[in-house]
Amino acid sequence: MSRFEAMDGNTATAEAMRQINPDVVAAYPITPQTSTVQTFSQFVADGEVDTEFIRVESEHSAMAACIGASSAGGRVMTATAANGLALMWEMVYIAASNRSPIVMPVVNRALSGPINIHCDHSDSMGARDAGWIQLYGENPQEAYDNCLQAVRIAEHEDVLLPVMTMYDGFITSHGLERVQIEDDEAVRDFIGPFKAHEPLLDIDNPVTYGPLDFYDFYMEHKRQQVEGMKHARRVIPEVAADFEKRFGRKYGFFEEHRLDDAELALVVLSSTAGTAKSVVDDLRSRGIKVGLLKPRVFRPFPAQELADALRDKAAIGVMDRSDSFGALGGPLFMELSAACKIHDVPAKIVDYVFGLGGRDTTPDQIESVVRDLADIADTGKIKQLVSYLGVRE
Amino acid sequence: MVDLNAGWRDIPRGGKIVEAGNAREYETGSWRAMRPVVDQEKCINCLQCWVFCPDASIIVENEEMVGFRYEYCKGCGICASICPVDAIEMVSEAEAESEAVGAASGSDRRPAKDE
Amino acid sequence: MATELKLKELSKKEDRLTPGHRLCAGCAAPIIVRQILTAIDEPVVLANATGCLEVSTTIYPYTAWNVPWIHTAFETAASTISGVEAMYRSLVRQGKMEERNVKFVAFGGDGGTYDIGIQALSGMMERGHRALYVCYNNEAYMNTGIQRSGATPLGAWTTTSPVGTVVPGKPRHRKDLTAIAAAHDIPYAAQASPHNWRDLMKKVRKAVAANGASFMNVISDCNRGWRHETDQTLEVTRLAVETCYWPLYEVEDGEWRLTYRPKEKLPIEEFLEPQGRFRHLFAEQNKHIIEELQAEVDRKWKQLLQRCGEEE
Amino acid sequence: MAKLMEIRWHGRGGQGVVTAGKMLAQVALDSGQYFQAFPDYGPERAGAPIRAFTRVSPEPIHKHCQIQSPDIVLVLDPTLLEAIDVAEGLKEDGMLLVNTDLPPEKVRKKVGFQTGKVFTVDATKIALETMGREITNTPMLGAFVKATGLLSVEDLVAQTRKQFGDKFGKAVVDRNVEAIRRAAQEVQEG
Repeated sequence: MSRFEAMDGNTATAEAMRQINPDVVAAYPITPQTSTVQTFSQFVADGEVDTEFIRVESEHSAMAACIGASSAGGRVMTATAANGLALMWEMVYIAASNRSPIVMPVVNRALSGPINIHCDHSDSMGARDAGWIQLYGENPQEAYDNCLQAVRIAEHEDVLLPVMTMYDGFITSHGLERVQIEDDEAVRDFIGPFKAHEPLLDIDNPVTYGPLDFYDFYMEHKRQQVEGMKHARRVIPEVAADFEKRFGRKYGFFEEHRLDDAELALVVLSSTAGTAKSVVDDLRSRGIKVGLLKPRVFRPFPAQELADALRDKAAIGVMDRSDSFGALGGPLFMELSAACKIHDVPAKIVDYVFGLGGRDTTPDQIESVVRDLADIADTGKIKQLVSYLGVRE
Repeated sequence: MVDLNAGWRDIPRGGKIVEAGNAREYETGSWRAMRPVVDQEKCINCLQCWVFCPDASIIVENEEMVGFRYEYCKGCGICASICPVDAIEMVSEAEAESEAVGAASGSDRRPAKDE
Repeated sequence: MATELKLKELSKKEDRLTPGHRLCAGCAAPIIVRQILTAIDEPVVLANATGCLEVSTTIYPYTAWNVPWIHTAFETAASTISGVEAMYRSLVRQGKMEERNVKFVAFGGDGGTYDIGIQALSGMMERGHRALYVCYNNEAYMNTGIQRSGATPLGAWTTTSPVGTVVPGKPRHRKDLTAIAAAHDIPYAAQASPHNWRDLMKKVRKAVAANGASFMNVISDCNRGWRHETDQTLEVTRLAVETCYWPLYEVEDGEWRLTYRPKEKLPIEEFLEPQGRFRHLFAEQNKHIIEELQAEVDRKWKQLLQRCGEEE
Repeated sequence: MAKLMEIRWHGRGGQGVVTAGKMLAQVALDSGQYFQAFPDYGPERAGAPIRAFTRVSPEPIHKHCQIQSPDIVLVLDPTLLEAIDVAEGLKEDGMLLVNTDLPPEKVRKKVGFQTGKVFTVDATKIALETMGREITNTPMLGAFVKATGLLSVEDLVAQTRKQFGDKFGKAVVDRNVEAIRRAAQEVQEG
């Protein structure tokens, strides 16, 4: 039987890790991920998992050890945030190109500097081209659910790519909410056993991992990674459907909230999407036809599906919790704009960079975005393509 | 055999090489300017050349040094320099080729030693 | 029964590093690797740092390795083998894999070991993974064209410590990584040289039998970077040992032991003279550097003798 | 409870502010409510004034922004009344509950909060007399549930037994329960 618990995102993630019971975890504590590692350490100390837990001396070594362990032939997890993700950067790419199905919760935190421990998405958004599948979650429940599904997605025979599951630092990682925790057996049944592919520890069939790969084969290997991502587009909904069948919670590439008949659309990731829902409800009660689209899967980017969901909107306001300095706007905005252009969505699109370094984003601010959208829909004119919400002038 | 024109669908994912030791298909003997030649009469089968060869190119059979793997030998000359009885000599490839001295080439298995 | 450390016996074993690798003619690295892998009778799984050995043995789609082998990055041989070894322990403990007394060995050059990989190595040793880390130490970044490293000795020419009109080669002494490893209180640390293969193989056997992490620092002549003929590889390393520039010793459970003592300690010039990287030191104005090198060798040798409880 | 209630806690690092928020969340969970409990993380260490937030609602809560205008403010440490504006943003018809030996009217005057309800309880004294230590979070929770009527004192008692039962001996749990009951009795409205 599933049970309801008061849990923060980190505890729910540690609970997912306990149930997944990886063969090896290699992790280094970093704010705001720390309590995940601490809680999991206690599970190890109490013999509640079979995991060999490598308390590495850095995130770089964490990911290197994860790649070694995954190649060796077992289920592997780690977790990190911000500067930790940055330190392991080199290995993040290698994990993907090595086709190591590692699952890594990333607690979104601003990447320095100046140093800051609070939430924004600059860490994981920077890693969007590393070859990892990326899932974003709104609250502790989604952090837990995404973590479980990530294992199935990563290890799928046709995918074999690492998955990072994001949730917002402090807001979700340390915010206690009601979380439905599934039964251990049911979770293990959902995940299934790990299947190794040409494992390094197969002594009788020696395999060479990570050779020097020059211009004569490198592109073929990259093309294979692309194929893995293509398969992920099929596998992610399949896994979500099975998850829903077993546990009753529905997941897709994205979540829509009163979007169907909306004329104005907000697009925003993670915890702020929750705040936006309450704003949408409030504005709907005042007769404003606004809806919300909350992306869950950022890699692979579901361009066609997103375009279809936004096709008939008059104006779209993207909210980016990270910037891409010198680019057209934030990463979500750029990718969504491209998707809309390529798939002939006529709507006007604008971007709002918000919440950097944990800056709180209030319902009033989101409401102001909707007012801008209404103005764009009325006039057909965009006054400001990229705006910075709540920044002092 | 390695297919150097394999497409992306035909090779293992992740850059793995699943044919262990297939570098044997890649012959480094062409790098050589000088080749080692062994004087069978002098050789005492101490196998120093075997343990010090960087290219695993000393052929040992039944505890005896029986020649060189010229397909791989890069001609570094270590075997000649460490041989305690000066049984190995380095000769230029050009010379070896032109003389085509089959008996002295050492590439064939040498005849059983007189006891 | 372990294979006797006799060449006739050892020569019957299959090559774990096959010919067809593309290391330079006369390179010491494959000699060291062959000796190490021949010494070990048990199954092995290897990790390799980026460097000459890695690059030249696994040029896709070819591999010269007849045993499981993994490379991830430059500074990650120790952390990668940590992960592999941990997975093995995990799977064996859970009954998912048969215990086969597998030995885990990581190879790194001095770049990947003394410098960029020292943190990962320190972590591996502190955590006590059952793995042997071998530094094949050619005293500079040879893979990328002879740049100085933390293992490059005083006065040596490299492309980033060139001999100029003002600065005559590397201005600082190398660091003592074997002692740094031993200071981690691991069960086994040693220095070895491939010219003394029996000593090296004995050490390998002790290292892989150790209950915890072990470390071996093996001097690895590079004729390209050290500037000498390709057939002088073992002679130069022999001189490194005979001059006490590279003493052969081991630290077993905290006990320091000299495993070879030269009958007559040769002057450092004997080691320097055959190598082009030290040629400038023999110019009149640089002779003081040779004296400094000698003084440092003497100081370290004296220190080592004391640690080993040997008389001077 | 009919709607979303937003609560702000004031205390000093080390006084159990975050634990109190979590306990309240747990009580809400057990009574079938939705909730959020989150601290306001800064670099502050023990002794510094800190804040924590709790939302409680019969419906799922989506909002994840900070609480700007709370319905209820709880002050665990009387000395904070001098240090910060505890009534900042408090809704006009909101409620202020302060751990102090002052009567409610004096607190009302001191913080300049005229419109809503003010409650006081000498949680420090209760804590010292029942538990022998100045741990004010459990008595404050007792006063809170009594003053608001949002949850029942007995639910809180049951939760305290459940949460503390594993970690501490029966004697410690009993003393905490006594602190809760006394605070529920002694809380004053004015």
